[in-house]
Amino acid sequence: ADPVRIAAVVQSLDTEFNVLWANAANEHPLVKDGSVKLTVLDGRMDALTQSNQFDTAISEKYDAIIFVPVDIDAGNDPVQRAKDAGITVIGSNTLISNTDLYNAYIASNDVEAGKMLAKSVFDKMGGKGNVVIGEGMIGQSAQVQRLQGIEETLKDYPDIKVLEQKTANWSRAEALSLMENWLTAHAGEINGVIGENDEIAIGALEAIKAHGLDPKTIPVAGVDGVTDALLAVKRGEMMSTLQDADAQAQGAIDLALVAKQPDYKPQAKVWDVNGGKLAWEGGKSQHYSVPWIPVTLDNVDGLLEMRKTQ
Amino acid sequence: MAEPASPGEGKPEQAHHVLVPPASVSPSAPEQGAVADTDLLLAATSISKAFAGVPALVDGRIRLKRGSVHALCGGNGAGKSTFLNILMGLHRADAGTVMVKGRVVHYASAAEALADGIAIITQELSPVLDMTVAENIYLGREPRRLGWFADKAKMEADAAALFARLGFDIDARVTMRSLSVAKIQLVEIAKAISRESDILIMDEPTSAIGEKEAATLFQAIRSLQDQGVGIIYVSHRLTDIFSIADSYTVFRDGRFIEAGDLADIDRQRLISLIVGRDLRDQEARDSTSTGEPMISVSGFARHGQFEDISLDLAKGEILGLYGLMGAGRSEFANALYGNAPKDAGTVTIEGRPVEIRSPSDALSNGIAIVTEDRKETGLVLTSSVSENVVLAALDQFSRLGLVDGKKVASNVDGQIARFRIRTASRDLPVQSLSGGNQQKVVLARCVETEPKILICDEPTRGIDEGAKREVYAFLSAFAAAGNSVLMISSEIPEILANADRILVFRRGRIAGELKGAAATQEALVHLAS
Amino acid sequence: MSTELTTTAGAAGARSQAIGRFLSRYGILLSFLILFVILSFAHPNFLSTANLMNVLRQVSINGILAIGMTFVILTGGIDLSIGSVLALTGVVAGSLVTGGDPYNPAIAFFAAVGVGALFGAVNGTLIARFSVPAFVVTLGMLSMARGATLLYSNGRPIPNLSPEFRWLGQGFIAGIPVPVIIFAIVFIAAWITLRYTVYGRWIYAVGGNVKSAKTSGIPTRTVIFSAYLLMGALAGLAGMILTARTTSALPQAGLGYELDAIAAVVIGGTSLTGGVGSVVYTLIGALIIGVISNGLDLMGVSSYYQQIIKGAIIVVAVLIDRSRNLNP
Amino acid sequence: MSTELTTTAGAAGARSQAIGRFLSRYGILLSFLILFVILSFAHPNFLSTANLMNVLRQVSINGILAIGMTFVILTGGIDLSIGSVLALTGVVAGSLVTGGDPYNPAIAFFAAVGVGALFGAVNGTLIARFSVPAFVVTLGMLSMARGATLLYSNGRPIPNLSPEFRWLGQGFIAGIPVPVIIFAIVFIAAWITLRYTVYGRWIYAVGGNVKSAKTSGIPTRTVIFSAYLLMGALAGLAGMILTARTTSALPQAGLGYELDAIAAVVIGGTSLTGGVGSVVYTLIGALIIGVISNGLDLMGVSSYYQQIIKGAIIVVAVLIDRSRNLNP
Ligand SMILES: Nc1ncnc2c1ncn2[C@@H]1O[C@H](COP(=O)(O)OP(=O)(O)OP(=O)(O)O)[C@@H](O)[C@H]1O
Ligand SMILES: Nc1ncnc2c1ncn2[C@@H]1O[C@H](COP(=O)(O)OP(=O)(O)OP(=O)(O)O)[C@@H](O)[C@H]1O
Ligand SMILES: [Mg+2]
Ligand SMILES: [Mg+2]
Repeated sequence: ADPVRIAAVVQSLDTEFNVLWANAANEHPLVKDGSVKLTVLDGRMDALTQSNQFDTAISEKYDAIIFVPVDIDAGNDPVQRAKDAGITVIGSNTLISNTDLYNAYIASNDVEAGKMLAKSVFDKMGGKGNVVIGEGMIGQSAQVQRLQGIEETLKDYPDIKVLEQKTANWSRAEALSLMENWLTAHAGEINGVIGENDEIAIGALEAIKAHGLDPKTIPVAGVDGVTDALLAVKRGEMMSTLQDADAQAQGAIDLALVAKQPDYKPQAKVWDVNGGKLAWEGGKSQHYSVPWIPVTLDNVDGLLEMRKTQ
Repeated sequence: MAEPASPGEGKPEQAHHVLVPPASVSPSAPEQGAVADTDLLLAATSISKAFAGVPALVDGRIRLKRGSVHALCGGNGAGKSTFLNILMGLHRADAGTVMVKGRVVHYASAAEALADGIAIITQELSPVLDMTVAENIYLGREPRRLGWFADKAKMEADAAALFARLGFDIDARVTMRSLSVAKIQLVEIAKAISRESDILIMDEPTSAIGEKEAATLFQAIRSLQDQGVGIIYVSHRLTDIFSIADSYTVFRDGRFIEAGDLADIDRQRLISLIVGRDLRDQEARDSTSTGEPMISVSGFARHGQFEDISLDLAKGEILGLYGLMGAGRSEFANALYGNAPKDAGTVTIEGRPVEIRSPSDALSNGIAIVTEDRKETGLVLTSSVSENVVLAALDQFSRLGLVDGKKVASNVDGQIARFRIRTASRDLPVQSLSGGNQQKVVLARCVETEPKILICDEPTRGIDEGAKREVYAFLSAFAAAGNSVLMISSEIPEILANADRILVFRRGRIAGELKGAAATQEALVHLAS
Repeated sequence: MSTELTTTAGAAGARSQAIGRFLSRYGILLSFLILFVILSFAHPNFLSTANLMNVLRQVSINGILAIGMTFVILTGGIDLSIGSVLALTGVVAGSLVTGGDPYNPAIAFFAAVGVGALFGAVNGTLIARFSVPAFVVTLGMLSMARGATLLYSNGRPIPNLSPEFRWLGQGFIAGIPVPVIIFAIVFIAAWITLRYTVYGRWIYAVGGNVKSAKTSGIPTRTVIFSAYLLMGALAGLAGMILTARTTSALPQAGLGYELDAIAAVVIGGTSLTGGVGSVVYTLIGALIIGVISNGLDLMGVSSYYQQIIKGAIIVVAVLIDRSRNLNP
Repeated sequence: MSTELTTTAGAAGARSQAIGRFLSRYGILLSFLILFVILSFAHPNFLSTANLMNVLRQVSINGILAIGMTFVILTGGIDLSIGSVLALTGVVAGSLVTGGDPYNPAIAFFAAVGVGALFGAVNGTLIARFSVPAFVVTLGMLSMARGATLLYSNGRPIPNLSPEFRWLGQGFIAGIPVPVIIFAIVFIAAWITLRYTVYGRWIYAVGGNVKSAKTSGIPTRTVIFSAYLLMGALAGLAGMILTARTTSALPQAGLGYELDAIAAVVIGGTSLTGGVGSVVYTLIGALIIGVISNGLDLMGVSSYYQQIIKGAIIVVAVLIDRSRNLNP
């Protein structure tokens, strides 16, 4: 039989997480053995580009589309179009506001990430003091939802004061300058740093070091578990939460395939049927939530090993 | 305002008896400022203008009558163009009053001047190169269809008719870019005339064209004159002035000096008014040619421009190239210099064959050129006078790639003095100099390269009588020192007076050679056409 | 004899000139056709109506921006602010059409175009009246308009836009996508304006030589101002379409769109110094850019190679066009 | 009476002229000083040595790029590819210094500058030799170099850079950050080159009027080529410093840096048409940009307002500078 054709419309292959996601997808056994033909389309962080790529994928009559939307609302309409064209659409990683349009979606809840992120920093600060927040690109679902999580957590920590809160556009270099300036503006007043992703957290971390401060005295945390973050955790300089790219990518492919052939047997390690933590439920359910993996000194070496192969 | 104008430089006592208070010269002077009579088209009094603090014009005046051709004379940098640009609303005067047809005006833009029936041919030709000739002529007043649309067909038809009437041989449908400087100037002339204005300002309209075209221009001017148009005519060719103008005004160093009727003044005195000192008639130079060959060119050709040009130039010789406009002299000169490609031809300098593919080849072989179009290929307008003067000779002014500022400064000052370049400072950008002074900068640049062979394409274009003498003197001294000059000129008197020998170009070929007594105006014109 | 020579020579000259003229006029079209043919062989569906409609729809937004940019660049200027202005007009229009009445398209249209024109007017005033370099003014505006967008939208997308409004981005008329129709109208209007109207002549004149334009009595400042005004209005139009296509108004929309628009103009052969060019070439430039992305996506070329190939094609396309200049 | 008028008017004229002359020479410096004074009042720590060092360190990368860009723009060109080239040189250099030997800084230096110069040479060749417009060539290169970067690094940061190497970005010499020292050296060298060397004169001449430059025997093509070569090399240098600062080589580094570099040059008053300008003004331009962000961050202005204010300041700064042109 000729291979199942799947198009993956991702946010941007300039960002490490998307790259890990794409690599993981290409590592899926059926993709490797050629029975699935996967095409990864780079959304260049532009909702319109993704919309265009959907049109292309639709006119190309792909069997299924896996979607990592740039924008939470702008994602709905392309999915609707694909659905109307009778194409299976599986969501992954980030969400669209109307998830009912998906045949199924597998993601890690960014609100939850925001909460874990904030909590880890606040607890390390002993529940009181001043934090600064480096934000992602304003308006993107990860930024919106992680911030929501952070704000909800803040309610439980009345003694935590937010000194500064500004976008670093997911960029390490921007976060670096931003943090340098904050450290001057609030010399000795900053007790904790929240980065909405690891890049921002690492930029802040470098600024702290460049300022001759001991990172261990100022808790810094980020999300995603990119390589530099894992290394920093290992050095005990920051905290991070790993977002399981393998699970989200390969899981999404499994869901796309099971939608075609109900008797399909999933391949991703994350499924309980393969000894993972996530319940497969025969591929019947519509929403799968991949658990976040807090990076700790115990698991960091293992993760770094794994990273080498990704 | 009847005070005697200041003598400026030159020996005062001699200057004083030369200068006559304007009132006694121009009969209508006493009424200046008062409500003017009906046939007084334009009256400007005590106009002044400074650029970035440097005065360009201190006291500019003019009184233009209906149906008169009024020559505005003055040396390079006297303030003529500045004055005219003010009349046209292209510059704003710092002070003074302009009265047009009895009404005091303060033009904020050329549009207002045009509306009042004033048109100008600016000294610096500035066409829209990528538009067609017709579009350029009707720029800003395009014939319209349905109110909005430009009527291209009518434009081209009208332009063609206009050229036919003026006797200019130009295709109205080609782009300006494809025209020679000369033709561009003709288009500017036609454009101004076609506006059918009451006041027509011509700032050196013949600087780029040959005698033949000048003649046609003069016919046009006369007929305009008969229609009662008042014309302000600026030129450094005094012959032209005496043949076309009826009254004159002289500026010097930005000041009004004198006005009057040309009938009451002779060439000698006009010159001394312009330059502020007496100039003896230039004595005819006797050939300094040594006979031993400097450069010989054979079989030069660039198809469509010129064909098998061969000539020998001896040491100490000044060889003139005469031809009608478009004869191909400039193209030949540029090809010889390596500035334009050639299809055939060989060069030997002092007996040894040389290959000149680029200007740097030419320079290293001791050839320098004063190009025809100083703005396009001569100067770096945005750079300073001193940078322009030494640009081609930087290697002489540098050690280990570092420019020796002192050496440059002293040399440049020398050149400024030698050619009487009028500029507030050697560090001013060249574009702030008057047209003639810009031309002098080009000459100075060539001298700095210490060439053996100097090609000058219209070298005295737009420079004043005084400076012309300096240039001629320089050229003959340069030749006398055993160097050679190839002098392209469309001014017959100039070429007759300065060339030892004259080659005449006709349609891209050498039509003949004239020297000594055989070289006369008639002979030149006959051979050229 | 002499005549012979001249004629033959003339002929030779004429021929090479003719080739030069052809290339100079159709060079970029040639490049486009070559590209088009290659792609249609490279992928079966490339020529399918569905896909060609996709391409046109995808091109329409950059196309509209590029047409405005052509006017600006013809006057010798540049506008870097269009990406941000587009986003701003998008959120403003979006915020007005979350309700559901049938007049929405009209409301959105006037809001978007109006806001765009307003910002264009500010650019135009600073550039034409206060002679601040266009690059600086519009770079500043790029930053200001983006800030205003985020402020206005609180940095959140505006969802739930009315279906009537979304029709502007997603609807069809006689099987042709609405954005394509709007694009076509803008293109034709611009083409007529530049080619046949007096205003068009003035745009070229101002860009070709502002001095002689002044001397000829053309209101140069007004002309320059008008170009930025028009650009702003068209950015608004594009913002409206984009919002209608993405079905929610995105504050971060239009990032870097200015470069694509300028690229379309320059690839078309309009010189950044002004005075030469045409919207026809701009259209071809925009099509080249659009076709490249579409074709490479169709063939599923990996995005890294895509960027390399895209860059190379752009350079080569123009290289073919410019090859007439090769001799010194 | 008329004389009165004259004199008064004349005086007024002269005065305004004088002011004009002053502004034309020191206008942008004035703007900078005003800004500087305001900020030092606005926030106590602004003038602290620590913060001034911050500013300089933050400016150094854009400053180095802007100096290269000054050369390019003086010749009448432009280079949009520097952001991508910077990223590429970063990952290449980074990939070579993951080990730990003391020669790392040297290796990285030669790798980064070499790769940068190589890409600059490609730009220069296409522009100078094949006369493809600089905008198109470098836009294409922007895309190609980015693709190459992502390809080379698989789109992922290269971690574990040696401490010796990171010293280039994070170290100090006599209390002055290494990047600032490198920047200072580059600046002085560029200043001397443009002001006192023959080559400098050539750059200005080529940008002012390429035909006249040619007539004067200047190897115009070589000069133009060299400007892009230099720009590439400096982009490499900046890439090396940035990588050393961010502690791992980031493939997505340098996005949009070209605009900041061009902005610094243009704010300084160098005209995009070439021939006029100076690295001193460029330095001021870069400082203005740097000081704005730093100051607004210090004052804790929110992202949204910060973008609006930043844009406004840039425009106003140049407006003050250009106010001499106000009269027609
Ligand atoms: N834009 C300018 N900036 C500075 N100085 C200027 C400017 N234009 C003219 N000048 C100065 O004003 C003086 C008069 O210039 P103008 O062009 O009026 O002389 P001119 O009489 O036309 O000379 P020419 O016969 O050579 O054309 C000159 O010294 C010139 O340097
Ligand atoms: N820049 C140009 N582009 C195209 N053709 C030109 C150009 N310059 C001159 N020509 C044409 O080349 C021929 C020679 O012109 P050229 O100016 O060299 O004549 P000339 O002998 O120098 O006369 P003059 O110098 O008085 O104009 C003419 O047909 C002219 O139209
Ligand atoms: Mg003059
Ligand atoms: Mg000539």
